[in-house]
Amino acid sequence: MATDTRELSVEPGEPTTITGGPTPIAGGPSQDAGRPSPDAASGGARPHGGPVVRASRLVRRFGGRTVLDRLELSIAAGEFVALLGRSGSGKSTLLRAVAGLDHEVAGSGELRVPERVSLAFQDSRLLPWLRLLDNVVLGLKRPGAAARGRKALDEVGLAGRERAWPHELSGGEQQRAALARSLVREPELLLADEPFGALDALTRIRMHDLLRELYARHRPAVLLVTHDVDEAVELADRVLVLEDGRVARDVAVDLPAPRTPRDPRFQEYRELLLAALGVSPRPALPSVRTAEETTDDPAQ
Amino acid sequence: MATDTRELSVEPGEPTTITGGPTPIAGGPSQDAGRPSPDAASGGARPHGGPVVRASRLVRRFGGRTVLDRLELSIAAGEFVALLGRSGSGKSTLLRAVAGLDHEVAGSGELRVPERVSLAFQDSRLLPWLRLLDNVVLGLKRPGAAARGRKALDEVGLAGRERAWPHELSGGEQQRAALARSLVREPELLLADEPFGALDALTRIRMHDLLRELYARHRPAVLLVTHDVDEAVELADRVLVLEDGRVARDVAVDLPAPRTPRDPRFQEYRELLLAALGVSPRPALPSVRTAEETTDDPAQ
Amino acid sequence: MSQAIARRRLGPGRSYPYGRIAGPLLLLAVWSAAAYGGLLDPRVLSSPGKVLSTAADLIAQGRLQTNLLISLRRALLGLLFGVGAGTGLAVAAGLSRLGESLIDGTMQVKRAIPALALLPLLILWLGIGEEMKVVVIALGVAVSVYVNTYAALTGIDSRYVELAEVVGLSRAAFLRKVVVPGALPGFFIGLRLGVTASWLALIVVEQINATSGIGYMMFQAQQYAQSDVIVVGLLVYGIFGFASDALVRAVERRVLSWRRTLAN
Amino acid sequence: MSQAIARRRLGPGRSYPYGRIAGPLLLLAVWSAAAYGGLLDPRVLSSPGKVLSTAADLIAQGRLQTNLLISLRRALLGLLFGVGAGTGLAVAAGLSRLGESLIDGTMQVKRAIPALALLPLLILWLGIGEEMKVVVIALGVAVSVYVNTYAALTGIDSRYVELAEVVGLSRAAFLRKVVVPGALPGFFIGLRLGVTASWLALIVVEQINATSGIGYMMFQAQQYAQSDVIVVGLLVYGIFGFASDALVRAVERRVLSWRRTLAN
Amino acid sequence: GVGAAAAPTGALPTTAPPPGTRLSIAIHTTQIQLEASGRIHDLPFTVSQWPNLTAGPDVIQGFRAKSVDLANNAGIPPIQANAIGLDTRIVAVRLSETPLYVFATAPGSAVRDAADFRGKRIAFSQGQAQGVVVLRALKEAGISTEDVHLVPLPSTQFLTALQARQVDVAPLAEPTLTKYLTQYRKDGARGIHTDVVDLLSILWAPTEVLRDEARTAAIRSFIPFWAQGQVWAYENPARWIEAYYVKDQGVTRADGQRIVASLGKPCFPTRWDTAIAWEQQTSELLTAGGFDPAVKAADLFDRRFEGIAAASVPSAYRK
Ligand SMILES: Nc1ncnc2c1ncn2[C@@H]1O[C@H](COP(=O)(O)OP(=O)(O)OP(=O)(O)O)[C@@H](O)[C@H]1O
Ligand SMILES: Nc1ncnc2c1ncn2[C@@H]1O[C@H](COP(=O)(O)OP(=O)(O)OP(=O)(O)O)[C@@H](O)[C@H]1O
Ligand SMILES: [Mg+2]
Ligand SMILES: [Mg+2]
Repeated sequence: MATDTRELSVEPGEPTTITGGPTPIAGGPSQDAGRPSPDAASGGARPHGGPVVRASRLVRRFGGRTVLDRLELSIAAGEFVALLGRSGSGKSTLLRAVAGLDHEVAGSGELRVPERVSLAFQDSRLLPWLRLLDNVVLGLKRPGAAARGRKALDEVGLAGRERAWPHELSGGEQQRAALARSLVREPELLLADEPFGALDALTRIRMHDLLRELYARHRPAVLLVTHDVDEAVELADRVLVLEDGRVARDVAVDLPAPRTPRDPRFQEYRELLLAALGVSPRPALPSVRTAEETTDDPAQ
Repeated sequence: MATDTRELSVEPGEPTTITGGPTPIAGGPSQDAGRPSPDAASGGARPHGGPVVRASRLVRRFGGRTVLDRLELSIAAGEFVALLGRSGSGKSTLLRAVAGLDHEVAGSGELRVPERVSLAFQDSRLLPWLRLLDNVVLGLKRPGAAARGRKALDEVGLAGRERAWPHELSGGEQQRAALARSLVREPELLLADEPFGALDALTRIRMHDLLRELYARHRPAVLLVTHDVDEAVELADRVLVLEDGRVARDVAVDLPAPRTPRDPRFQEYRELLLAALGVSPRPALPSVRTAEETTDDPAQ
Repeated sequence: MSQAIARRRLGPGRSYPYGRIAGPLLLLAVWSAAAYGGLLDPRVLSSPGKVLSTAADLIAQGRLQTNLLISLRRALLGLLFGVGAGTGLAVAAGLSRLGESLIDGTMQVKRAIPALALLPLLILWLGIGEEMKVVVIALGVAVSVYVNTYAALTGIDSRYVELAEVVGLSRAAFLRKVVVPGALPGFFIGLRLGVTASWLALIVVEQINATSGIGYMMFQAQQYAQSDVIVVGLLVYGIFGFASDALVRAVERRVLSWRRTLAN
Repeated sequence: MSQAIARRRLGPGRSYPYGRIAGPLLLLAVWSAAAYGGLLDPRVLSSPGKVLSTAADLIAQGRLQTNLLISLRRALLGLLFGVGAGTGLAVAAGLSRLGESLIDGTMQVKRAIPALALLPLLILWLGIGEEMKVVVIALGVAVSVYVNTYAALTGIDSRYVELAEVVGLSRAAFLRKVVVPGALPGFFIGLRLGVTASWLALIVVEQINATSGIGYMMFQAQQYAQSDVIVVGLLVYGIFGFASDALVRAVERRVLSWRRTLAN
Repeated sequence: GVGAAAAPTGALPTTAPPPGTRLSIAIHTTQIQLEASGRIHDLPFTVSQWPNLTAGPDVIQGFRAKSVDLANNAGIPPIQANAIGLDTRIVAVRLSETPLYVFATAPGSAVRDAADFRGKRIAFSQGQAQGVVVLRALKEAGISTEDVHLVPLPSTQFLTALQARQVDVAPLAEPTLTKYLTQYRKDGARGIHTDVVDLLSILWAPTEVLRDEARTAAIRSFIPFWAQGQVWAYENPARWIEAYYVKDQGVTRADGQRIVASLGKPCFPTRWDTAIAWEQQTSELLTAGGFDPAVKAADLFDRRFEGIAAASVPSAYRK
């Protein structure tokens, strides 16, 4: 597998394996970074190789604010990682850095990413002057691109809209088009920034299935940003929680397929992650007061 | 209360009260359109007057496709209505029509809306050339606008970012800024198009609380588009499901405050609505196959 | 049967069919009224009737057509080279910092230099034949196209550039799929200015060693105090200006049909 | 200690400090090399030394400064009125269909008409004094500003217009908050073209009843084929063009700091 | 100025130019005259092109660009060329003794004769023949340039400036003069005739061309065609007006007749002394006005060509 190794710094530092948050969670699911976990979707063994993404000591500042603060990240080949975090915690910033789009990000150590990276942006970012199909196949060179684009559009439920302009699509349709664009190029590393945020429940389920299917077929490494904890637990091998510019939680999800929220262990993961996000899922939904009193310490 | 009455058509037709979907749901919560329901947030009685929004036979076509098909809608003063529907079902189209932005929408009968309408767009739509605070107070005339804008920014968790440019905000921050812009003008009718879609769980809860608080204070009529059924059941007096260009389901949510998902009746509403959206919530999460086999008939 | 409902519009609303012609027609009407109402001294500006009859004479003699055709050829050639050069330079300057530093400042200097002052140099290098004429026209066109295209190009939203990087576009594909369509709105403004510039340059170049052309015709008319012919020339310029602009706009509307703007 | 990491960039990357001056400097270098290397016939184009000494003479005689100051005043006045008129017309045409139909076509016709041909009419109406000069300059400026501003204005994303309608902006606030800032990028292009246009118009207007001004100086030099003086004039124009453009750009960069584009 | 040292020397070739000799001649009228009289094919050399350049500065540019070998202008351009160091020589001279320019007055102006010019606004295009005419008229009327307002204008704007009453007096030639007077006589415009003439019409070439034997021979052989062409035009005014003014220039027949009438009879001097003196005077006028450095007029002429034009025409056109 072709990889780009980019030297980040004059200060040499060897890549380190990331460890979890400061305090291990007592009684929760095992924290298990980097270790291969069984395939959630197909149940088959995953061909986890060496890390396909390896970043160490990533730092990104905007003005005075440090958004990524010596962040460590490593994703194995074929691993499905979900990334959670508060709004504004730096998830998109991290994705842009990993995709190599951030020309100002700095760090020490190295950043290794594969060559074929796909990024589904948080905003769908369709080129307004290209029709839908052209947007989806943008940059695809091989013959049959159009046919594959058509198929991808069909898969995301946009068959027949090939010639629509982006502005003629609803929010969710645009999001699905952007997803189709990411998937159609069969990346080695798929970065997806809340790709299902604007979708209704049914469409979301279909998109999950689509992603799972594609994942089963090509085994890309995936880094999926989501705000939906259920989604994270359902899809990912490993869930990271970003906080204060670092990976504050690194939770390996060890559940058999098919994963269902009715599984009590699913709920356990769910609660662990919600707690990590500052939400105490029970009792019920907290009011403003209680929400503010909730600290970020899951041990509370 | 000042209202705009707009004649839609040369073919006179008096506004009609909307009735629910074609088949009343047996055993489900009562379908109860237009009838005042007790206040979910404060438990106080709501000052429901005559309908503040009344639209009948709204029709909107794009090219050959009919997106709104003789749609009937009526919202009472101070009523909180949630709008569900598949991606592409026409929710945003309806909101734009109600807000009077769609200069091509046609219908017979009339469209009555109050004068002070706020619309939080699905895309956050901040003016890129205005700093955050200026975006929030855009169009506010009264003195003290800046102070109120600052307060609103504080409430949505963006205190200290007043002078940021929109492009310097994360997706969720932009969404919250747009929400602040909608709320700060204390509308009589608040239209909000997935205002919480890009927010993490905790921030979302805070925004729910904020909305509830504002709602309790000013009693606007609210039409909230969401993909989150829990959110709909938790916040709304009435939930509409848009399908095939019409209001296919009109479900009055009759639950006491504070509403909690642990309430079995909450779950009942939830399942009813998920079914209306084509998702059978149990058993577990359906695969593509089962999702496709699910019909839209909730009686199934 | 159905009617639009709308909030108070801030945009300009639906455009009138053939709306743009109203202004020029009004001007014509004012001119006619002033001329026939006796408000306009015919020695200062001839009446429309007089100008039309002069135009008819010129057409009958074949002068107008011949001159127009010859000028059109020069203008089109100049336009062609000018648009090509302007666009090429804009792309080169917009996409590389080296190009920018070599080209952009030079173009700013160039465009500040009056054609009249450059003429002697161009004559020295290119002589007084057709090449010189076409080059002078092309230079004027290139500047208009360059400035607008370069600005549009450098003004392309950086998010689209990111997208292009992420989907791994080659430089050529980046040009084709992102830069060119993204800069088209600006290019069209440049083109519209360029078309007029090509036509205006005729007045200058057709004073030099020309025996035909609309610019020559106007120049001669000035020499011989044929004010009617001058006004005919102005009319031709006006009509051409309006028509060519309408043409470019029509193309623009088709090509930029993806835009959702205040105007449509 | 830290270093940028990046995917292959498609954008032009970081700009060179003072990058734009490179092109003009290179031109100067080539000119010097050619002149002193004997490749350039001094009768065709004087050497930089000769031109500089001519410039020094002109400055010693006080001619250059006086002429420049007088021209600058005219150009600035014309620029002021032209920018005002161009912007006002663009707003009127962009925001109402009535304005559009009356103004836009007329402006297209106007801009196709050569200034030289309009001159007689303006002289009849305004005489040959300073008013006429300022008006001629202003007309040229107005056209540049109008075309770009109008295009930018009508090109404002309709989603922002919707937003303005939804938050209930008054027409004045709509102008102030949406239209003006949204059209500013286009306005700045127009302004940059307008600044140059004001300077170029001097060549035309300072032929009429002027005994001073840089345009007069150039015209005189041309009448007498004084190529040294012409080249000095060209240098002045070039320097002015570059400097004024750099100035407008600097203002533009500050005012448009919210933009995230290919260029920055 | 350029000294006589640089002047081409040696006897003028008397033989026909060698085959293949080419000249670029910027004399549109001669081209039409030769075409109309059918003599165009008798030229013993090839005319590579007939550039249509008339204005002095344009011709000077053409010379410098080596696009033009021979041109026909009034007396001023050679002085201007000399002032900027472009070495040229006059090779033939025609005298026009009828005044070409008449001083038209603005409508309602009180000016009745040249003596009234004092204190008035006079249109003045300094680099052009019209400019010298003004200077000469003032000189003859004994008025200093200080005592009038010389309004700098290109001659193309004279008419407009009169109409707009922005000047009191401007020198106009035909057909503009008649047009103006016809239209504005009733408003009190009038023409003031003086005996100031624009005496010289000269044939001139860059010295560099005259250093070339073949082209010098060609120029020599061309001079008679030039002179005879004008004689032909004078003798066949109807054909001339038709061919040139009507067909080529797009002027009405009436205008053409007026122009031709104002031009008078061509006259080619056998001796150039008057011409040189005139040129010297012109130069001094320009210098006195502060417009041009002084030149030694004799250096502007290549006297080897003296009398060639005169010898080629009937004695009625000789002086
Ligand atoms: N260009 C910028 N200039 C200044 N601050 C920025 C810029 N881009 C991002 N930020 C700030 O960096 C922080 C992280 O942004 P980022 O977009 O990575 O958040 P996020 O985790 O993706 O949030 P969300 O879930 O809301 O999308 C935010 O607080 C944001 O305001
Ligand atoms: N300008 C347009 N031209 C053509 N079709 C359009 C246009 N705008 C919307 N549509 C279509 O109308 C349908 C309804 O769009 P709308 O935006 O109302 O959907 P929505 O319910 O808001 O969906 P989502 O949940 O994805 O935002 C979609 O299928 C969309 O493609
Ligand atoms: Mg984000
Ligand atoms: Mg929508």
